[in-house]
Amino acid sequence: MGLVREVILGSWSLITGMGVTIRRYGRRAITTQYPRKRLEMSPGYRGHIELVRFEELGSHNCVACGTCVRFCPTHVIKVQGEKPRARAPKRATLYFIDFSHCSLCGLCVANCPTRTLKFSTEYEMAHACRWEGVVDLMQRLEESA
Amino acid sequence: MWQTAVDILGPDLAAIVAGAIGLVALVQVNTLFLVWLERKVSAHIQLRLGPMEVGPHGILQTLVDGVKLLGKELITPRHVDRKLYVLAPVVVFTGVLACLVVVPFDEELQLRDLNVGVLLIFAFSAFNVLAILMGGWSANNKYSLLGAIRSVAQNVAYEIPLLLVVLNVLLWTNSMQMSTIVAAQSTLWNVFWMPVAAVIYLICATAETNRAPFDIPEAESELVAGFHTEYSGMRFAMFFLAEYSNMFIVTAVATTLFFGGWKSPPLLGFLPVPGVVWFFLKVYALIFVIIWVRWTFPRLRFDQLMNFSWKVMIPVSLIHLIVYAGIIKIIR
Amino acid sequence: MNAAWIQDPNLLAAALSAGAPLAAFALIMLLTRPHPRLSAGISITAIAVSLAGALFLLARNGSMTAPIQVTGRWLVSGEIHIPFGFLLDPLSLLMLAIVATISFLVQVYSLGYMAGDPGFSRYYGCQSLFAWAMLTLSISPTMIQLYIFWELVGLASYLLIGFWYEKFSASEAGKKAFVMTRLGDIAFFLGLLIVLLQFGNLNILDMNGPEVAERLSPGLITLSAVLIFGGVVGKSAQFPLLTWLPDAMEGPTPVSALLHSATMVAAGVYMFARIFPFFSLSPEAMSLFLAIGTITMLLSSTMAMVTRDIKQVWAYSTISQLGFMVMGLAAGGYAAGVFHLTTHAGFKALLFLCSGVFIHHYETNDMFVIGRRGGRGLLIPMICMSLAAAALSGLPPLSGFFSKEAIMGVLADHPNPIWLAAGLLGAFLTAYYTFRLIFIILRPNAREAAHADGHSTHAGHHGAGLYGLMAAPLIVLAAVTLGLGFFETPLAAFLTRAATRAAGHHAWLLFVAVGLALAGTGLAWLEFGRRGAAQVGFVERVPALRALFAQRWYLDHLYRLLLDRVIYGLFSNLFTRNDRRVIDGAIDGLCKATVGGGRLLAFMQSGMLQYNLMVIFGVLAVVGLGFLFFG
Amino acid sequence: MTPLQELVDPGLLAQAAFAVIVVFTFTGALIAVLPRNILYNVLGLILCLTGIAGLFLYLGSPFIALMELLIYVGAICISIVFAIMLSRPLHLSLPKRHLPKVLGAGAVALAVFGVLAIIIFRTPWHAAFVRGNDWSITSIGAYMLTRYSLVFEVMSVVLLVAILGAILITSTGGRRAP
Amino acid sequence: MNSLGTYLFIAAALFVIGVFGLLQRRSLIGMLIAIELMLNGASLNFMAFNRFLGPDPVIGQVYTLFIMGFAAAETAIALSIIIALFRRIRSINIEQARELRG
Amino acid sequence: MATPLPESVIEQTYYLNMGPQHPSTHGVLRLFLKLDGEYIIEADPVVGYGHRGHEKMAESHFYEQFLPNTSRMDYLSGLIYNHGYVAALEKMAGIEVPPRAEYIRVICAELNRVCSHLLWFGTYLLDLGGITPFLYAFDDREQIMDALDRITGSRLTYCYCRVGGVARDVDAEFVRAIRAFIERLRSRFEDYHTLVTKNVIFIHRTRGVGVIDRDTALRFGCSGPVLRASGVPYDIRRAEPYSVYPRFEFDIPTGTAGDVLARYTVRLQEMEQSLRIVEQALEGLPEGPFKGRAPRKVHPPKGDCYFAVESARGALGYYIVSDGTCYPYRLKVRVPSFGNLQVLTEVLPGTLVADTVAILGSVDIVVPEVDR
Repeated sequence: MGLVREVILGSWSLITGMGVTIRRYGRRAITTQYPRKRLEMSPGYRGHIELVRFEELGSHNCVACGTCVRFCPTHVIKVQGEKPRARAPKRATLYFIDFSHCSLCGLCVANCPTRTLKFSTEYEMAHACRWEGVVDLMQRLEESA
Repeated sequence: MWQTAVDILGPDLAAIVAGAIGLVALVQVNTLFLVWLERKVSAHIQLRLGPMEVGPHGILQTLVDGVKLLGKELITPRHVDRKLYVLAPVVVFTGVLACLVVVPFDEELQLRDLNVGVLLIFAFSAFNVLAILMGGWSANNKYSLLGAIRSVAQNVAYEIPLLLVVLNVLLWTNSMQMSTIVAAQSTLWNVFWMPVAAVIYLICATAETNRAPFDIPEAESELVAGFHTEYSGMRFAMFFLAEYSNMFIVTAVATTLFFGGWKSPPLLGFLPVPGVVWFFLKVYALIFVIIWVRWTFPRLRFDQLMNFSWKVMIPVSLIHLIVYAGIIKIIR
Repeated sequence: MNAAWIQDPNLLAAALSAGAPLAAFALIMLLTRPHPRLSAGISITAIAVSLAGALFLLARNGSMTAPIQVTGRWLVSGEIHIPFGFLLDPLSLLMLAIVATISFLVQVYSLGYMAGDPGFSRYYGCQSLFAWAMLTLSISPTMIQLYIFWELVGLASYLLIGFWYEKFSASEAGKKAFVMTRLGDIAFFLGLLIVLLQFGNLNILDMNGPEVAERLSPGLITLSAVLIFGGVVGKSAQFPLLTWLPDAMEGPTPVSALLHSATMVAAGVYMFARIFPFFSLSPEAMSLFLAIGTITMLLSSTMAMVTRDIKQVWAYSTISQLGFMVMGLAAGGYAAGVFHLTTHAGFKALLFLCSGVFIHHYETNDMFVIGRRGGRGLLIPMICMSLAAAALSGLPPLSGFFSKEAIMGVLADHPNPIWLAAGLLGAFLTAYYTFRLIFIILRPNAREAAHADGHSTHAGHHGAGLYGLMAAPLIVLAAVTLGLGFFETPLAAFLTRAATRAAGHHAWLLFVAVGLALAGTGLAWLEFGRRGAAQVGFVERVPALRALFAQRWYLDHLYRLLLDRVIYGLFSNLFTRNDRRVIDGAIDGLCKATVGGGRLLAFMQSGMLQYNLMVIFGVLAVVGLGFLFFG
Repeated sequence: MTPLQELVDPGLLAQAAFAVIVVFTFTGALIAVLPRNILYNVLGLILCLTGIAGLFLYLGSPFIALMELLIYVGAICISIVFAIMLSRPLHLSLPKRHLPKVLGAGAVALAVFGVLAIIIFRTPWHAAFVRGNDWSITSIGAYMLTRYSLVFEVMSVVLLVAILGAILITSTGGRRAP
Repeated sequence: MNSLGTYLFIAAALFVIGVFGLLQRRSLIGMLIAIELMLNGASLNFMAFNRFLGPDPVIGQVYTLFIMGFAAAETAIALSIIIALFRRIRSINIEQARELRG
Repeated sequence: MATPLPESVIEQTYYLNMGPQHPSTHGVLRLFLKLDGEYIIEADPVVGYGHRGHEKMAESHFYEQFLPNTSRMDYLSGLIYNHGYVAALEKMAGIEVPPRAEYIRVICAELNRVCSHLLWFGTYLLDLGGITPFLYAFDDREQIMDALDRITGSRLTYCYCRVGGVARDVDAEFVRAIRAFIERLRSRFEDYHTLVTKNVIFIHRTRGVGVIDRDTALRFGCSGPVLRASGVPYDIRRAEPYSVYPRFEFDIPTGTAGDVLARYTVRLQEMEQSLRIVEQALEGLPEGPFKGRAPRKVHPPKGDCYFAVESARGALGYYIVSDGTCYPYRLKVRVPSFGNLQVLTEVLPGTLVADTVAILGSVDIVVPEVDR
């Protein structure tokens, strides 16, 4: 008796389960056909870091203080700066980041004294070679101009 | 009068050769289509799109995959039993081809209409089991062996209820000839007459073809890939072909035995549609159900699978057989 | 298959009453094993259906003139057609009714007795199997069908006797019953084969018909009758295969009641009655049967005089009553034998069921203990048991009296007076041991009662409900015991279809028999019932006799001996003798020859199967060649 | 109809197929007996049985041929393979050959074959005077249920007993797992 | 091809190969396989006689079916005996199974 | 004459390496199984294939720099790991956290828990052979990920918490998205129950399988859903309340059977409870700063500190020893999966290979967390 009841109840549960799946059958797909359609990244998205262009300066405001270099847990940032003139504040001339090691913690952005670092929304960073992950922020800044 | 081999081989040699070529082609094309169907159906059930790139809606995707498999290196692991390892994918194919010989696609479209057609299909299904055993054993891999053993136990267990329910149909139509069985269903399909048998048949057929939720022999979460873990390239593709062809065969048999074969559905007889279309429509509808089931349920455990066969399917099909035999006896 | 049979109420009732227990058995075993109450319900419903069918048939065909036989084809092998079906004649109808009644009562009774047993469902399943086998046996139209169900009865009884299979003695007893009855069955089967081969037909009606004597020579009839009677010997526990029955007491008491009254053992006598005309064709065989019945009766009566086990007493009494029935039948008293079978079924079931209440209550089989613990306090069983005991002893006006008198009458008609004497002695002994038991329970020895442990308050803990369940069948059976005796004449008329029982009434016999029974009772009272009686029987005062009786005349030892000496000893004997001679140092050469022979044998028996096979095939080839060229 | 048909005589083709089948049968039989690896033996047996099924086809009974496949290949051989695989040591321990034994067996087998061959040659075979013509499965079924019903039932019982016996013999009494 | 003798020879050869295997193999399963070969030789004989000589073409087929049935029973029992024996003597070598030897 | 086989061959047991690369070991875990047929006689989990030395790494980084590591130990509930770590630091250095920050942390942690359980639900069904629920669960999970992506900027390995607050404030859009998600998920549970929980195959696969009784669970130091499924209502959020959890009403679901089904049920109910918490937190989300006053580098006083939070897998504890500098002297992480994994040696013997997968999946191991 118990067995018969179990078989009937079990079959019913299977049929309802199949009902659930077949109801999904006609619905719109939730996946995106990626290369055909592209995604819009959210404003908070963390790509690699990027230098902020300040309108008033017309350029970045990195003073090559090295805070970001010190705070970086994985030591991926290289900054070099020089004084354009004597007694003038130092300005960064080279800013590299090895994105292949970056853990996107955001400590550099959070601790930047001049707030000249931000996250990019770049998300297509596939490389064939690990050195291609090295991003030259200065160059990107110039290109974006 | 006794049939000689000449009768069976037939005088129309050319027709045989053409038929054989046709069957091989059918197996290939059918598998390509079924794989595509499976991927598409599963994708839609899972709110995805599935293959979309090669051809319209990815219909050529499996063809491309096949070409890739053809081009792959045939890896033979070091400690395998080479002879059996190489032979297994061939053996798995013989059964498939033999079974297709008697499938009636249309009134005239049948390679051989043996008077023991149903028997032939079940006789040759043994080769499938055999190939799985050979493949699993020769690979010298514990997962493969476990998969093979499971597969055999499962096939043996589910063949019994399968045969028992098929006996119902044979009793009812009084023949083992596929065409006669179809002809007997011109007014009423057998499925209306014995729905329980049809359901049991489909369940057992799913188990026989190692499909989910009975895909114990190749349960990927337990046994990696079961008996064909060590196979790659075209050899793997042969197993793959055989699996999908087996699916086609069991559904084709189901169509013939229960769903009226190439006959049009009741009330739709006026449509000028050739029988072969109806046949394939029915087969693919059944396959759709099997695919749908696969993508809905979790897998059974091995002992539960066996229990289900021995404690539920076999008694039920036995009782069914006895009851129907009684009914048939009374009716006649 | 035509549907006509459905419309015949006779056949429908027969099919229902025989088939219902089978359906119950299947249902219980397949589906309802986890639900004991449901199983019991199914089983009892089924047997109630059988009972209703049997009574209906009895009522409908009470005045039948010709037997009704319906058969279907079952097996056809060459020339031999083996049908199955129903044969309804007075004897089978009576048997059907008896079996259904007793089974029904026992099953109701078991509701109480077996309550709470872990194997409750299994028990009822086996009961149903048993009922089915026995009912179908009763209405078998052919000896083959009878034989098949005969064996099924054996199987079911094996299952039931060994029901408590965890108990070693129970499973042993089951095996013993099975094996010993099988010995008889071999003979039975051989006998059937002889008839089948010579006569070509095993239909009961044909076997009882006149052609048998025409087609079979008298010697062959005697041989086959004796062989077939082997089955009776086994099944009905006749001498020399009688020791299994007391051991079979290991089963639950309701089972014993069922086995002893209406079914298993009665099957033997029933079979005797079934082809009584066939047996009657051979006077030699009949006298042999008479002797066997007599020996059985006396032997088992003596055994019953010394045992302390309440159930064993009834077991021995069953054997002796069966012997009595066989005597009656063998002396030509067809109606008397069957009548005794009927009445015996009633009062023996009653006896067992009553003892069952005691055993269930006091959880012991020892009559002395039961007496000491206040067995007489259980009023209904005590009264019923006394009644049944009186019936067993043949005291008027109970049913046993009438049936015994009928058999005595038949014996008295026999030319040889020794059988009558033996019968009377048996009646005396029966009364003696029966009342020995009654008195032991009724009047516990004061001296021994002093030792009574405080278990007398033990009673009543099983609850009144169960007791009521068990008591109800007792009362029904008691009524039967009281009343059945007065139906002797109509029953005999029904059985023999004519008032053939005209032969002399021996009035003196009535008084002698009753007197002897009373004497036995009196002796029992003297030794057991009297105030201050020592409760030691006269037999027990003679140690040798006591041992002889208690050891069942050393029958079991005899079997053991036979087994050891004849079967095991057959091969080893030769070597044993050789050894003795070697020890004597008399014949050295023989010793060497023996050792050498042994070596040779050992070489042959190397276990190297393939070399043996090689030799076989080689010899085959050589012989084949020989035939080809020289043959 | 077709040029191909004119090229090949169907009778010849059937004969060629017969030869192939016989070769298959004997190859299978030899593989079943000669190699030491038991699994190969079983597979050889399967090959041989398939060949025999083909011979049955030539003998006019497709039904028996398919039953041969169904029962022998599908049940018997698979169960043997299964037994070999399940209990590992059955194929791990391969007893070495024993030359005298092989020679003795060969001699005996040859002798038996010689005798059989001579018998086959020397016996004049006479066909039955009246020969039936009914090859249908229906009549096989009818015979099984009438004339040979007893054998049929006995066989059923034997099968049942064999299954029960096999279970009894091999059961280790309870579950193996701790 | 279409003569009784051919089939009888094939059957005899199969039988003899079976005999050879039965006598020569030391492994029990090997012997079982050889026995199957012998049985098949026998059933081939039945079928051949049935085809060429027998009065009723059904009887031989029925017999062949019976042989198959009994072969199935035999295999089941034989395999279980082999496994039981293996548990006992720790080997499938038939020559180890001889406790009778003095 | 062939000699009898040695005992090792006769014994029908054999060894099977499940993993380190196997479809259902969820990472590089290796199970060393001794099998008899398909029955497991002994099971020995071998860990360490993914060892990266997080704890040692901490000693060479200053406190803040260790933040990204935390979410990489348990990549499925990284926010809870973040939370635990900064809470430990705050406790040690005595830093105040504004209430809005605490609320945001709790919201994120609970969403992360739901996210983790959803992933577990999907992959667990995958282990049992059901593929479709996996995709459905991922569909739901995607909503959480999108919402979290909006405020944290990452989808898996978050680094969102900061000492004294969080890295970024939440906006109205986030609140709206989460509210919508809660509604959506609640309606989706219906389907999950129909598709999975009530499915007869699923029930047969899980009921009575892999029973961890109460004593065993306690003895092996299990925590989280594994412990609660064995009938111990122990949850850090209630037992040692932290953050703003005491302000919320929620139940601690427990099971009694201790089997796989109980663990499944507990996790599903936990998701519903988490949704309740998030709902309440969104109701009471206070205005104010999302980051309090905190030094740029934390200098905890000399001493040590242990702080535990309830991760999706159980009790997660940080033990920090400080020598007064801005580098930890020693950092020890007590991870829940390790304790949960050990039970396998006790539970697996006697089950089938198929059950191994079911049991292993049911304790929800994250192997990098075990290996660290």
